[in-house]
Amino acid sequence: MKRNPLAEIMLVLGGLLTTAAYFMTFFWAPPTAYPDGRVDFAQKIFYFHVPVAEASFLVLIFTAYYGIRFLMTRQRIYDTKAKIATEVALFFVLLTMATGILWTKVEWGVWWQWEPRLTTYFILTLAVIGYFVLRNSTEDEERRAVYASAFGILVFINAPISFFITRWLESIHPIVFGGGKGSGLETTMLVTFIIAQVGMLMLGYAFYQLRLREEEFKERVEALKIEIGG
Amino acid sequence: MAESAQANTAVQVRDLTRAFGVRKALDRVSFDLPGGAFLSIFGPNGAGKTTLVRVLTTLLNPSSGTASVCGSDVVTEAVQLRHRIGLISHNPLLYPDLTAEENLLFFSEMYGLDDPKTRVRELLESVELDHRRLDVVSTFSRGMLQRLSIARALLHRPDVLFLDEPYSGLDPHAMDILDGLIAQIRGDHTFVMISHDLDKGLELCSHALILARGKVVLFEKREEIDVPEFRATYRATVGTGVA
Amino acid sequence: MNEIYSTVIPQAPYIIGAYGLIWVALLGFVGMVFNRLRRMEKELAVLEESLKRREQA
Amino acid sequence: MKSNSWRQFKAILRKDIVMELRTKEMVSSMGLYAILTMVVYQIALAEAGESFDVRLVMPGLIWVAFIFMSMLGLNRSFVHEKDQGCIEALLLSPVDRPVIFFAKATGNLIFLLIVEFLSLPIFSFLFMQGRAGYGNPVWLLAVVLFGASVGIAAVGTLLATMTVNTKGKDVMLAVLFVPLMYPLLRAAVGATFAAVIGGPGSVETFWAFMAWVVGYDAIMGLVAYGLYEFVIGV
Repeated sequence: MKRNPLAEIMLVLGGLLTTAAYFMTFFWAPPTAYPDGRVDFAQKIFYFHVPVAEASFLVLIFTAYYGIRFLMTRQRIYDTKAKIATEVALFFVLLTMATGILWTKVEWGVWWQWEPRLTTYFILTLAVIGYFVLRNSTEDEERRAVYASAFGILVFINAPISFFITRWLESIHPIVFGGGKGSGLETTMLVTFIIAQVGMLMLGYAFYQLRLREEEFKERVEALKIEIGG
Repeated sequence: MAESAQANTAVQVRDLTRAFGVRKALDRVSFDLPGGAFLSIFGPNGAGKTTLVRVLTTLLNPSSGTASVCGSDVVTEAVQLRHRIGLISHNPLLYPDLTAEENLLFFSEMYGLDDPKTRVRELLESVELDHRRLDVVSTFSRGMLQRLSIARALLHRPDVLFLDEPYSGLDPHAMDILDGLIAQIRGDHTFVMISHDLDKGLELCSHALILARGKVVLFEKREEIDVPEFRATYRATVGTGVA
Repeated sequence: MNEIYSTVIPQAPYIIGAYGLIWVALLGFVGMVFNRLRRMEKELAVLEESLKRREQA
Repeated sequence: MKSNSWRQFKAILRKDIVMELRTKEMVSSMGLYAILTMVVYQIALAEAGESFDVRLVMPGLIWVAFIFMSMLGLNRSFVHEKDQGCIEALLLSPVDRPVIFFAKATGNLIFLLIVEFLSLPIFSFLFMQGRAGYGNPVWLLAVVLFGASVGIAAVGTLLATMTVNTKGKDVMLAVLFVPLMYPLLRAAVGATFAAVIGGPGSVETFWAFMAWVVGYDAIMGLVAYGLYEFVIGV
């Protein structure tokens, strides 16, 4: 079994960076304020919520990419990779949802608001869950792989359409909480954010590699079982 | 058509492998079947019989190796190949809500036949279903369905006929009819049959193939087969179980 | 000062909740995968051993 | 070769229509379902009172009915292909896989439109009598119905081909279908709303929403067409 030390390095590095970002968030990055001068403490969620959200979108690219690769080559490894990518995406998507809901509660006073990002994200969450429900209810291995690949590609294409239509809808029905944010970030804030983002991507990569190793193990066990006695 | 079926090789299989991940449904299968032959494929459940037939009928692509039927490659010349093969399965593969005639006409259109009406009438007569041609297929008995499905398989005058356990679920009478029909068309077709029934398979075949765990255990001409020994080999494969 | 920071105390539980959640989830994921990897390694060892014994036999 | 594909397309479509005329399976179950939904809507709106303007929720209500109804029909459309293994016979014949996609999708589209155009007047008859009428010409509604149904049929045909081979077909189709349908439904409801309520600028809004519908149809239809060959082959 080829050991991939990069996964461990990334795991440690990602852990360090996100921890660093965690401290920087509270002790280094300056607090932002509401227009009336009160401190906007909830803004701190931003440093982790956004990196997780962006990581989830990035990982979904791999779902679609490996889905296409699988359909072209019919090599099971690509389906496995697509599946793992979607798993990691689901993990990030759920975290994004959870942190997003907490932020919404603080800033808008409600747990949920049918706002473009939230709406799109909700649909995306359902679609990603649907991906796994589809996998579980298809028995034949190859069929499962083909269906999952096709659905993964559809989800990947559908997500931006959902996003843009909700955005576009908002622009014709303006909502009270229009972004209203200060343009651009201060350098310290930006640095904190970037560190958190890079760390999160490294963690995402490490998760992906670790899961992949597990799947490779599983395949070897399966192969051995066949060899030993069918 | 008949001449080309008699020509040298009807089915050529070279190192055919069909794998998904570590599981190999077919493992380097190779054999040549001359035109006009009748091949019976035996093997336990999960030995790869169905996969083999599905690859040869272009429904599945091989992972590696090549296969050709009537000189057409299963991957690159799939469309030509499909014109020259027919399939008779234990499933009738007919639309139950269409009449016998509508079913055959539909498949004639799919094959782009020139004069579908005459061809369909002619076939219905030959399987003795002419009088029921306006009846919906769901009213047919098992034997009638099987006859109609033979007519369907012969519509486009294929050279090679694939039979996927055609005898399963047939009553003795329907079996006799099927025997008769096969005997009738035997001369100008090549047959590839999946069979669970050793006696039936050996009775019909000119060549026999035993598959186990995706591999060819034995491929022999009927004349060269020593039946008791063959039986023993077959029995041994059943124990090996599923690949 | 009090005025300015009046938002911090009521908002804090949510912020802490969010960060706590992320950390627990990340750790949970890593722990789970490592745990399964270890179990898989054991299973693999058992199989390889029995294969070796078979070959010797 | 091309004319052959056209012949095959017509044959599959004709077969589906003949079978539907004979069994009336899809249209009758979908139609019945639509009518039952309206009964449920009556219950849902029972306490809303006479002053409540049904037009505000009507676009949403009809699309809720249509989306669930279409899932019912899409499921049916593949069950009989699968039942006796007919799809295998179809795949054995020298037919290009996209032809099957187009023929099945067209058939589904036709059945959907029939039920939609039958149930919409019934909906108006039951809920809109004696109320303010439509704000815009009714043919705009026909445009949305057609536009959105194209997308439903295209994506639905692909998904139904998959889910017919899964455990729990019907539920599975809903799980996959609704998230993918979101943008289309949202635009369809918006367009329907603009058509029903009317008022200044509503026609522009209507066409803006229709642009979304058409865009979705084009993109997702193309992807569904591209993926179909893979999905039907296994």
